[in-house]
Amino acid sequence: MTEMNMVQALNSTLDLLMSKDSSVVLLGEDIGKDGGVFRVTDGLQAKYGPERVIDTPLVELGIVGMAIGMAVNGMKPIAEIQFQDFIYTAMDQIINQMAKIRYRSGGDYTVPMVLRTPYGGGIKGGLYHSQSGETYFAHTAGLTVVTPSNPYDAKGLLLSSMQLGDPVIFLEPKRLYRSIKNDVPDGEYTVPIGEAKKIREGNSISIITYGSMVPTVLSTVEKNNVDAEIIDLRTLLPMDLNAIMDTVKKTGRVMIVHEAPRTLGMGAEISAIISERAIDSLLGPILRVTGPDSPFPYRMEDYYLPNEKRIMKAVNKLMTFG
Amino acid sequence: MTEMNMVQALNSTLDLLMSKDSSVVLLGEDIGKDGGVFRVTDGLQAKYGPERVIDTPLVELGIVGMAIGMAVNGMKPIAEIQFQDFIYTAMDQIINQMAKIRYRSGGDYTVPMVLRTPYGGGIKGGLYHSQSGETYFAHTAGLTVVTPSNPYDAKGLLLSSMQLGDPVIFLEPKRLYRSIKNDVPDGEYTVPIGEAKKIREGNSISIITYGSMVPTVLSTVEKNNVDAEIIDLRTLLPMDLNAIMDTVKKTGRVMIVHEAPRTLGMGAEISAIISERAIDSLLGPILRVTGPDSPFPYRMEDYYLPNEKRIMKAVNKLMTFG
Amino acid sequence: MSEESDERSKFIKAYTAMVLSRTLDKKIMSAQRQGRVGFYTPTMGQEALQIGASMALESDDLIYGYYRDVPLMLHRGVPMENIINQIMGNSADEAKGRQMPSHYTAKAFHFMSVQSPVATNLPLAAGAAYAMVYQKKKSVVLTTFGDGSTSTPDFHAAMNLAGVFNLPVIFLCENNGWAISLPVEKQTKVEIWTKAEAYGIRGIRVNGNNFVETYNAVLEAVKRAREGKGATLIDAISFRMGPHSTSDDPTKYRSETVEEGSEKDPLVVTENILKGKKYIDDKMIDGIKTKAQKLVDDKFNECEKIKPPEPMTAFTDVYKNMTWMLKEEVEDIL
Amino acid sequence: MSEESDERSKFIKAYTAMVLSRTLDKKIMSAQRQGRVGFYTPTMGQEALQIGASMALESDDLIYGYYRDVPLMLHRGVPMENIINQIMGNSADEAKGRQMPSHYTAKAFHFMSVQSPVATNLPLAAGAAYAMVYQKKKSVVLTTFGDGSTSTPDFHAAMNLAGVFNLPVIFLCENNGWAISLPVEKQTKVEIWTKAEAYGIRGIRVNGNNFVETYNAVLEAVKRAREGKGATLIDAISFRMGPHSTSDDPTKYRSETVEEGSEKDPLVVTENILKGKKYIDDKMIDGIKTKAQKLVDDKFNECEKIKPPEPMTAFTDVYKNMTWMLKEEVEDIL
Ligand SMILES: Cc1ncc(C[n+]2csc(CCOP(=O)(O)OP(=O)(O)O)c2C)c(N)n1
Ligand SMILES: Cc1ncc(C[n+]2csc(CCOP(=O)(O)OP(=O)(O)O)c2C)c(N)n1
Ligand SMILES: [Mg+2]
Ligand SMILES: [Mg+2]
Repeated sequence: MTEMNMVQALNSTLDLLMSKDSSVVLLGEDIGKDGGVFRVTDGLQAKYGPERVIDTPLVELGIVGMAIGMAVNGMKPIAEIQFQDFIYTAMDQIINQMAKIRYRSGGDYTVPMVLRTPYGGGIKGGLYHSQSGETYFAHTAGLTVVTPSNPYDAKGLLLSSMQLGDPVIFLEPKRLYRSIKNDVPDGEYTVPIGEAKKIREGNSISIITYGSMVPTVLSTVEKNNVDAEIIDLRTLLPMDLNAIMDTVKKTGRVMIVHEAPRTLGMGAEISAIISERAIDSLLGPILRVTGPDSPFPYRMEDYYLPNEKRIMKAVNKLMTFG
Repeated sequence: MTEMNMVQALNSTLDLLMSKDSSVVLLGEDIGKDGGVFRVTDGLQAKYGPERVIDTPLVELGIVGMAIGMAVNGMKPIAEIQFQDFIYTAMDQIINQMAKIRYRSGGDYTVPMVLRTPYGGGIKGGLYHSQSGETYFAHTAGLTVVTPSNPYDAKGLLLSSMQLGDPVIFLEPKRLYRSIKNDVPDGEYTVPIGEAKKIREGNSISIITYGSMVPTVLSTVEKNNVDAEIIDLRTLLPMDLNAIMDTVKKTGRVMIVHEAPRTLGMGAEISAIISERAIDSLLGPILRVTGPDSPFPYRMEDYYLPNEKRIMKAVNKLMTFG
Repeated sequence: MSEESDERSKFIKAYTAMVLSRTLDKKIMSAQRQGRVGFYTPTMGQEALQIGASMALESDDLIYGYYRDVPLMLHRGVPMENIINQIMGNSADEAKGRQMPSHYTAKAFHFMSVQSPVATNLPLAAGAAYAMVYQKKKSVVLTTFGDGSTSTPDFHAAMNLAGVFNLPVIFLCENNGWAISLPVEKQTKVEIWTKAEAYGIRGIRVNGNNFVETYNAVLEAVKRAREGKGATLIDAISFRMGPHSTSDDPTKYRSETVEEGSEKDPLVVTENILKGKKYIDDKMIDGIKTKAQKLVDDKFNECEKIKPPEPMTAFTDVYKNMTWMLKEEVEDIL
Repeated sequence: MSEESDERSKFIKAYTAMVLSRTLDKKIMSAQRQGRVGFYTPTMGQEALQIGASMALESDDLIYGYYRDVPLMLHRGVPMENIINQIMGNSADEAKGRQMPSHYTAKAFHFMSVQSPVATNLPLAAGAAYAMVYQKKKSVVLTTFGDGSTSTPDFHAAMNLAGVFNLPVIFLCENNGWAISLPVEKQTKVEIWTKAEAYGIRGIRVNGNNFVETYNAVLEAVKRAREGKGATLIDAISFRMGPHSTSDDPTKYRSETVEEGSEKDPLVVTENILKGKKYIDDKMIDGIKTKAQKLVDDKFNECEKIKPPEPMTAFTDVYKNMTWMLKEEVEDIL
């Protein structure tokens, strides 16, 4: 057990993976000497050499495409996209290659790889260093999408992702990189893909959230003494249906919190899943507290991100419904 | 008034637009001499010359990027992506440029352009000539997304799109290109962006759909004598909130039909909109009949597309709920 | 075996594959017109360059090919059934009837499954080549694409990566002069082989209608790649004798074509080479063609009888383990 | 005015803009360390090439620049407030405080708003150039980007389009030798100017630390573009004197740097050129620097007092007309 932040947890997990299996390689921009712009790969090139911690030219589709070619041929690449905002130049490789190779080859070829990328706001990054694009991935069959909300889960999810045998989009909430510390076991363990975590028991209301918004939701609920159950999804594709259904049936009041834009954000799917199969259990509307349907602003970013005030407004609306 | 199919309607509308305004140009792959692989631009290069009907090299991001540069500088480009499946190589230009220029320039620069592309299955196109990727666009603030279900709307929506002053993703259901004929007025008219159309009155159940699935839904309902109200959304971003609310409040039973995969398909957002604000009006669950969460198969495509059987199963489930 | 008889048997094998491929090509084209096949991208005109390339490869070299690579596959030994079953999308298809015709997979022959978005196989080829070097394997990677594909982002990415990482890849541009309706002169202002220089890799042009010339060029490229001397871009000039695909109407945009059987037809070029070397005579040619026709007809008929895939196969292999959503959806569908 | 005095005033204007830019650069860097500015990408080292380029342009030529183009903007006449307000993201910022620092917009000066994804301005520049030709305007388009940006899909697309359509674009590669931590030698195997050949456009290399050399090269490129002779790629070799950005720690990856005031510093190079021509002496230099410092300090203090944007401005200009969803969301937020 060592107390560490998410950057440290990821860094030590990469180290662990590389030390155990020589087919694990890392590739991305500035991940070598520089150690990555967020230092997640710090020290690894010095330890494992430039053939295993590969500084690539500035071409995201090349990073993804090369990683796919490696994965198909017996390696286990972990590729990094410097900011999720820049992943769209590789979108065709992700949607049309990475996600479809197992299917289109009749199962002959598989793509066991992890594509890591920091996402989300809160670091004064403006339009192009703050995006939460999880919908683009979670809508894409063939991908698996995970996002940890703390160092422990970051390590466990990364270890699970590497065992999955299919491509994983690993979304790292950059705002939480250094703001939370956990006790993280030194050896191997897994946080199973597809399993949400109930991070708080409650009876009156269910708040479903994930990634960057987890601490905000938790502190809001505790500060305001809300009798809320909080579900941290952890995996966005496929979501944990049972966890969602259980909490909905228990409380009958549901809200979803994420910072991605509302329209077709994860909240839409969660809401639809619920009203498809548990409409009877509902005591009120299904509410969403999300980022607005606009690009992400620089100076006014505090207005963009869901916060205590907005979460409590929705809690109160739900609790007084009817 | 002339009776025409959707290809003819689009072709004649492009002709009309070009004849009236010399700042309108077309660009894309094989749109010139060849007239487009679906013949939507047939004859236009012969009429307006290669400077206005521009055959581009094989590079979707170049097509989109060039069109943006034109639009910012006083032209009104209409760009074609040969199949929607190939648009992802231009995704960064669409998400990070096209959709964000007005916002990021403080309103200084605008992008009045239309990006046309055929989408959807039913033509035996397999994985890469059948995709319905509307979610990727409808989740992107800054874009406007439309899809006609018949020749009349195709013309009216295209004329409206060109007047909007903002970038429009114009999704053409290729399966309906030649299968439906309408009387189409010869002159100008508009189908307003953001307005759905109630294409059938009904009292017992509301079916919300759009684009390629409209004829399937309509014929299923008529054949089976379902007392269903059918809403053709026509605009996917922004959706017509009033049309949705009105029909939900009227019938209390809602289902959504589209061929895109279910998870985070348009149905998710429609469902969430409803359970956010009209949960009281619901007499049953909100059901989705959609394409499955898998790539699009070739030989078995009939199993992929929503059909009468699946629609009726949902209708019956809804009608007997409770 | 003497060197000459070695060459003779190689060349006859090449010619035989070429005839087989041409025969199959025409068979599928006519079957498509009869409604027995849904779609097809013919390969007529590109046989010599592909077979020349295939001759230069070892069986464990990797191929990241594209939708016109039937001659290459046949020469490499991929059973004709593999190709026909793919085109039929039947239950014997290696990819389970999921892909549109012309999107082949042949894992036993290290032939990666073909995608539609052009040139997006190239970055994968770079990654595969990296893997070969990393794993200390001697295999090289051949990747194929058309002239139009050189305009794509993926071409640029892969070429630069191959240069920077000095990868054992052979970029074989099957330059048939057209990208559907766009002639190569409008695709780019320069000759394609010259683009190699922009990435610090070797570029050469060959007459793709001459299988010997292509063979020698690819052999040299393979040798260099295996010796750690990096990638080569080969611009193999040929032509598209047929339409782009069965959906295409080339009369809309193209006036000249190369007639089958004319002096420019790569099959005729090949016959002349083999005749010149006295490896073959008209009688043998007839024999090879007759045999090919019978083989193609028989195989085609056999494959046509194979039943379609089970509906369920439309939904497997999305992941190793089917998601709960898909399970639910499939239950609703079937 | 005599030709010499014409040149003299041009050169002094260039030098003055250079000093102003350097002074502002250092001011912002130190303000950032004091927490008064959130982020910044310094331009130190790239002043001469940018100002040389700006000198060659007419006021109605278009610029599709990138995040380091402060010297160019200042020389072109963009008021310093525009730049400082952008960096502050205050209510006077032309882009309403929406963008991260270093993402400028100056419409009156035909300076397109800067995006972050590198090189994605290049295809827009091609489209803008097409529009100029189509509208029979004489304007040309200058687009700028770094050496790292040549690896991107967008570079490839734009260069090829410029070649195929013979567009009046000048591609100015501000080759500072680094893409964050990646040296240009690892970015690509060749010299960047040679990449032009792959697209059939003209490519040249210049010493970007010499503003006269860059000016002449860009002038020639502009002339050719205006005459319909097509695009040019200019590889302007300079260096990044500072870190990549205020978030970057170059000691992690880089040993040598160019010290300010050394013979290689483009400001010193420029002083020597002007001194050689007797256009300027040490006293004038002092005067220019003192004036610049005062101007920068004053402007910075002024701009710092400007209040932040109204919260509402975070949500306008997404569309011409706000969507109902956003209206609802904004109501909830504010
Ligand atoms: C990214 C992408 N855009 C468009 C298409 C549609 N398309 C299919 S083949 C083709 C032309 C390809 O030309 P070329 O690369 O020369 O290969 P050829 O077909 O001539 O062998 C086009 C435009 C595609 N498959 N992929
Ligand atoms: C598409 C994309 N990928 C990654 C980044 C992150 N990033 C910002 S600047 C930069 C290096 C750019 O280097 P270069 O083009 O040489 O310009 P310079 O900063 O040296 O002026 C990188 C990788 C980005 N902005 N855009
Ligand atoms: Mg071709
Ligand atoms: Mg640089």
